[in-house]
Amino acid sequence: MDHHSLIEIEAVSKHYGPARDGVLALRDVSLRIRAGEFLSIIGPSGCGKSTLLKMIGDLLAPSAGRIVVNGKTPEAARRARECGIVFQTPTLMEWRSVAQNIELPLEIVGAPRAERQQRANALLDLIRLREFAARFPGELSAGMQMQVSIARALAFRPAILLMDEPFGALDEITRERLGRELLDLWTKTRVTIVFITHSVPEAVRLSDRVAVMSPRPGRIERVLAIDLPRPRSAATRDLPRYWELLREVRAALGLNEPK
Amino acid sequence: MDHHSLIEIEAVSKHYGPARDGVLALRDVSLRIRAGEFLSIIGPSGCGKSTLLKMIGDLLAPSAGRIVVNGKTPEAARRARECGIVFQTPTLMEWRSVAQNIELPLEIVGAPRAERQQRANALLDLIRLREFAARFPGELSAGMQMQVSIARALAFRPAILLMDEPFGALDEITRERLGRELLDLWTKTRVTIVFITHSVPEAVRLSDRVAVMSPRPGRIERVLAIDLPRPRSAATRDLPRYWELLREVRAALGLNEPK
Amino acid sequence: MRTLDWNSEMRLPTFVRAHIQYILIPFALGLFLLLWETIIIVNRFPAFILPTPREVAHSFGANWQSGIFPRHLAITLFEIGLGFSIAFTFATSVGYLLAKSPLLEKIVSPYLIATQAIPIVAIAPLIIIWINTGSVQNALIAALITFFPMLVNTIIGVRSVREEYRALMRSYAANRWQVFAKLEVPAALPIFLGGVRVGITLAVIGVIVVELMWADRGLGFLINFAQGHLDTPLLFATVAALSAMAIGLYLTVVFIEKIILRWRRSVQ
Amino acid sequence: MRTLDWNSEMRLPTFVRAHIQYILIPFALGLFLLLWETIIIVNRFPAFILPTPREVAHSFGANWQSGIFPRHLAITLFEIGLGFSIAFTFATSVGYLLAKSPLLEKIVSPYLIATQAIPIVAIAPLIIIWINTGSVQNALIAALITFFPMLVNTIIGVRSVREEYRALMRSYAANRWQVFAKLEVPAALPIFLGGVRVGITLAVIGVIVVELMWADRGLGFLINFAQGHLDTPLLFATVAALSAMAIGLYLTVVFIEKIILRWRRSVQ
Amino acid sequence: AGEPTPAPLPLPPPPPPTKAPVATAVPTAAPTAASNEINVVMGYIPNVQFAPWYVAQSKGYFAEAGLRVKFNWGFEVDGVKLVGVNQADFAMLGGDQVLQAREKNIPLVYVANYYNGFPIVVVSLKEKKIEKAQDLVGKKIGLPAFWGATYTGWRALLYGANIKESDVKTQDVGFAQVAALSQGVVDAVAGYANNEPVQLRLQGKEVNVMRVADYSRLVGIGLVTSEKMIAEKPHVVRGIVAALMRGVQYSIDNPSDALAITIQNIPEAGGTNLRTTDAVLKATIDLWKSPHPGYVDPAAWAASYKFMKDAGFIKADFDVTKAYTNKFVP
Ligand SMILES: Nc1ncnc2c1ncn2[C@@H]1O[C@H](COP(=O)(O)OP(=O)(O)OP(=O)(O)O)[C@@H](O)[C@H]1O
Ligand SMILES: Nc1ncnc2c1ncn2[C@@H]1O[C@H](COP(=O)(O)OP(=O)(O)OP(=O)(O)O)[C@@H](O)[C@H]1O
Ligand SMILES: [Mg+2]
Ligand SMILES: [Mg+2]
Repeated sequence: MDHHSLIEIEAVSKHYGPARDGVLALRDVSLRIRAGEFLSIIGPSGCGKSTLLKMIGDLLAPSAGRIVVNGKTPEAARRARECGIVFQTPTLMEWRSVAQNIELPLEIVGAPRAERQQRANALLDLIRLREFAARFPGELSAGMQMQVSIARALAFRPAILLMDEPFGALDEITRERLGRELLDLWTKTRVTIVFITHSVPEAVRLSDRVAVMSPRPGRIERVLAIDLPRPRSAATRDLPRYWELLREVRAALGLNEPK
Repeated sequence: MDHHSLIEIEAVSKHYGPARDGVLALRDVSLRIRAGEFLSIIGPSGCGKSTLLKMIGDLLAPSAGRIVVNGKTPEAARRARECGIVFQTPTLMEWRSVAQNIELPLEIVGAPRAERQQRANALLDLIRLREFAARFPGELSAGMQMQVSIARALAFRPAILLMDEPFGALDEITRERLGRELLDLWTKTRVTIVFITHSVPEAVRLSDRVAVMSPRPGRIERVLAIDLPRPRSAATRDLPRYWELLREVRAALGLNEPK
Repeated sequence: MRTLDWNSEMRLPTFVRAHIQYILIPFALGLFLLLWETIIIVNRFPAFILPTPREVAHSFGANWQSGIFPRHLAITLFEIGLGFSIAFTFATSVGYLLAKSPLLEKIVSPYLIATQAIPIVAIAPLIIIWINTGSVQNALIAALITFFPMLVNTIIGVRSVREEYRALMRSYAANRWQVFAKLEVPAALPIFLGGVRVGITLAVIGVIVVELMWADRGLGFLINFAQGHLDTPLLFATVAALSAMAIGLYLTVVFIEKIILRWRRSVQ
Repeated sequence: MRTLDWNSEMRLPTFVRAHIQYILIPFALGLFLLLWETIIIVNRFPAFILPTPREVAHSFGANWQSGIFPRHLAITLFEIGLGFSIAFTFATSVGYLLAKSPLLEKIVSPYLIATQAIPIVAIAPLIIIWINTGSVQNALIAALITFFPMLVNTIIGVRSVREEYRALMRSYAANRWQVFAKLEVPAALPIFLGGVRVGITLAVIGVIVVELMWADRGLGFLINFAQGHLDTPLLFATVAALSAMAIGLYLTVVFIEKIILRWRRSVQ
Repeated sequence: AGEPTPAPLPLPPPPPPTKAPVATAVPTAAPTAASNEINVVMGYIPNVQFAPWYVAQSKGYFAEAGLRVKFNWGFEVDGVKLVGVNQADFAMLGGDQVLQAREKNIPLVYVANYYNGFPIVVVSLKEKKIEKAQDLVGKKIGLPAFWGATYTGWRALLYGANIKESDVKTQDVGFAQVAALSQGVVDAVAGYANNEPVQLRLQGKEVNVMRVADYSRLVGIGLVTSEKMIAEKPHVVRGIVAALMRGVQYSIDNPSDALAITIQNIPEAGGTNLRTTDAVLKATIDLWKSPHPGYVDPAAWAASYKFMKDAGFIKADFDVTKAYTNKFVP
């Protein structure tokens, strides 16, 4: 066994609902994610990406197969608070202000009030929504809500970040800025990131490896190593290898043209 | 006055909440949308795109300014069922099956059952989710839900389609396929489409014009005519003009590099 | 999401867990009867204070066979059914109006609440003079107490309908009836049915209270009569019948709820 | 979204619309009093059947000044407060447990429903023998009827918490208390408070019913006394006081609701 | 349902008019529709103590007088009000109720006596040795309410025996008098002569019974109507009083027949309750027995009035003689 793999997914299947009538979402998926790795998952809608992420985070149990997170069962890992999750929908508590939503995980960890506020402010600055600190989620646009939910996941400095299409609802500028911030954070803290996205360039730009999934019932079709030099910057896009990888990922996805 | 403009937005502002404490979402926005036009709106998160769309659809009232839809007030236009709306979130009724959700607008229009079912099946084929017809929205992935909500908006053949980031949650293949289907539909029926997106290539590929908005409080920064030949196809991307326009839109958005 | 329920009662095999109620419910019933017997033995209560379950069962059997029980039961059931129907109709229609118009709610609700606070005993002569007595009247008065929880839950249910759904219906220019039938009813149902659970239970006690007051028929009368004759076994048999009725009606509502809210299960 | 409310009562200027209740509520009250007087005039009811509002007000004034009213009112208020508190505590704690465990609900709910169907009159002897009579006991018995709507709405409220929120809390490995305090309480509040509205109203009538039965103090006693002495104006004054109390308590709940659920307004 | 075989057992009896939740009769029928139907508010639930009514009904005594009588069950006080506004024609009420009504200008008139003497008693277990009124001092007495006939009777007892209210502890025990007494919650309870003592005896308890009638001349329960009725339809009053008195006499003379007729009307009173019904009937017969059935001595009315006044039940002065008449008594 690879001693560096932090997350091990072995022959995992997931079947929703009753045996006869349900949906087979994932079939026999195996994947190892190394400690400190930035792994992107990309695949068609409904192929089981979110399902896989939830199973790593112990929010769903596999129907078959085994998942190990940092040497523990997903449940033990969850209880040890190894994973921070960004859900595909913002999932903000509508009765809490924006700042309070960001503070929520810190409250649960038991961080002192001063630290919570300071951290929330720092994160609000990061997503440039400081002036919305006291507003309720219902007063934000969809993209703003998603950013708050990203900030919330960052609040609590987990060892593993599971991010389900975090930038899907964002415009390109914000998307790139937050991507840079994420890389920055990753470089500094060597957090392990599992990142679901529909954007091939984004996957290539950010990741160490890209896992490409097949349509439902999902399987891992290919895992591509992104051997672009770090740190990545705007200049990365000038490398021919970048374009090559883009094309490779697109090909793996079954997309015809390079762009 | 331009006699061909179907939707006229004149000096519209929108202020949410109390005068003192609220949010100014839109300031002094003017825009004319011609009959049969495919207009994309692009702009940073929180700039008021959804707000503008809702005002056209008479789901919100402007704080100042005037909107005319097909010669009527937005309210009259709504009552005449001129607009079909795809909301930014799927907004499927969780107690209705997928097929029933698609049939909802037809039920309200009073279409006979047979027609409803036939239309729902056709649309389910379009989004390739026929096998999910009898399932409930909670059993779909986020992207699948969004596709159902697009199908629902198409069910009832309105004169104007207001689409708020309909493809945001979709993978590239589905996105392109549905984009092609949409253009197809548009070509055949000459429906007027107002299309919000965060994807510059998508906006350029699909539209007659692209309206670029500034950050909140939103204004229309520039309106670019996309003078690419129709019908558009994969080959459109080979035209230098396509890349030029891409660059122009990106510049208008304040994005530095062309790719 | 099955595994989300980390309060799932026990770590038992699925089969046992799925059927455990069939063991535990009779067990709880047995425990209850045992407790009852124990109380009698410890306190040395004579039958006219607290009869044994066996005495109660015997009285029930005897009065059932003599036809006394079925007759009164039928009357009370009829009154409950009628009272509940009246209350249901009123609660849903008025509740809907009030949910839609906060102004109307402000104006009307004090009067509705007042009806809840007036003991019927206090206005009995007026009731008798105006509407007379009889089964229909009993039902009407029972409806007075029955409607309120349904009214409140109708209001809360209708107000809980998500704004996005309303926007959707509005974009279709759905008329009021369509908004009501296709959106508000299904969306408000889970909350509304909670009101029905309470309402159906209050209908039982409401009818009994009225029957206790002036009826010469029905289980309320029978309670009164048994009390007057210190026939405590009959009293308890009647109370047991009442309880069984209330439980039965409640479970019926829960059952209907299960059917109507099927979609909820499939989501989780 | 203000304009979404296309049932907004009238197309009046905003100022008038915002303050129209201050015109309409006294108007409705006036109408009510007028109706009352008319009924008396038309039916020629003597005061011992239905006194005029003026006679009632006079009786109220006289008994207030003599100190009779304040004394009984204070006792009843105390009993209502105590009864409601007991019911609240029980309903929230047991309701929460039952919400979390459908199995427990299946086992326990028949017994809880049975308590709702038993007329207190029927078990009065047991109550007197076991727990005696007195303010605390009255409150306890009133709590029996008060708790049920709160219990049901607690269950429905807790069960209505969206699964995504639970997943979120679970991902933080939040403990039970945190899930309860930070998620379930705020999420269930809108529904739960509906139960409180009904509960507080039932607490009033519950206490009165018990006081009518055997108390020598409180507004229930006063009703009984007035009835025994054919003092119908006093009877109606007491009923009016009761109604006012119920309305006041209800509006207090609504007010608290408004404060707690502030976030709802800001969204719409 | 109920076969009328009078069992020759020692029997348990049922109770008479008390207060709230149990209660009295109430009339139905709009006065117009009921022009030839006579509504009587019975003041309690259906019970063997109304045997004379059932007898008069089934033996056709009412019909002979050209009357159709409808019994209404509900609250006693409501009977006062309903007859007071002519919504009901007659009610069964105690003399105390009539006096209280007259004070409020409710024009009721007591036209025939039904229970000779006030039917309230104070019952205690024999071992408590409470035999005369003075023995009550310092004891705790359970009352069903602090108003109504039982309370009035209780006060009349204290008044007649010259005992201060404050010398005796009282507790409102609602309808649970028998239970409260037998379980020792109180030392004695006030109740109806044909109810609580009968039931306690049926439960095998030995009891002492202290009759209010021995200490006071309060007027017992009787038939009451309105002044309007007397003025407009005296023949109806006369007819109903006569028929009722025949019923009373028949019940006294043929108790087993009366029992059978009652059970025909109230099947519940038979079956498991037959013993009780029979014992109550026997105790009630004692209350019916009178040297001059239906008649009340004006002196008793004067004494009642004086007591009610002294005890504070009534405050205003009025003419007692208007509260009753013996002219319809056969
Ligand atoms: N209900 C509301 N109450 C108060 N403020 C609101 C409300 N809805 C939107 N806003 C504010 O209006 C502004 C514009 O919101 P809108 O949803 O139109 O943005 P958008 O352009 O659609 O953004 P996105 O791309 O993130 O969807 C935002 O700043 C938001 O905070
Ligand atoms: N709660 C559920 N009950 C039943 N089936 C479900 C449920 N959740 C997901 N599924 C099914 O499982 C499959 C995978 O869903 P999942 O949400 O993991 O897809 P995804 O890859 O995240 O898609 P998307 O890109 O659209 O978010 C889908 O076919 C869906 O229909
Ligand atoms: Mg997903
Ligand atoms: Mg938007």
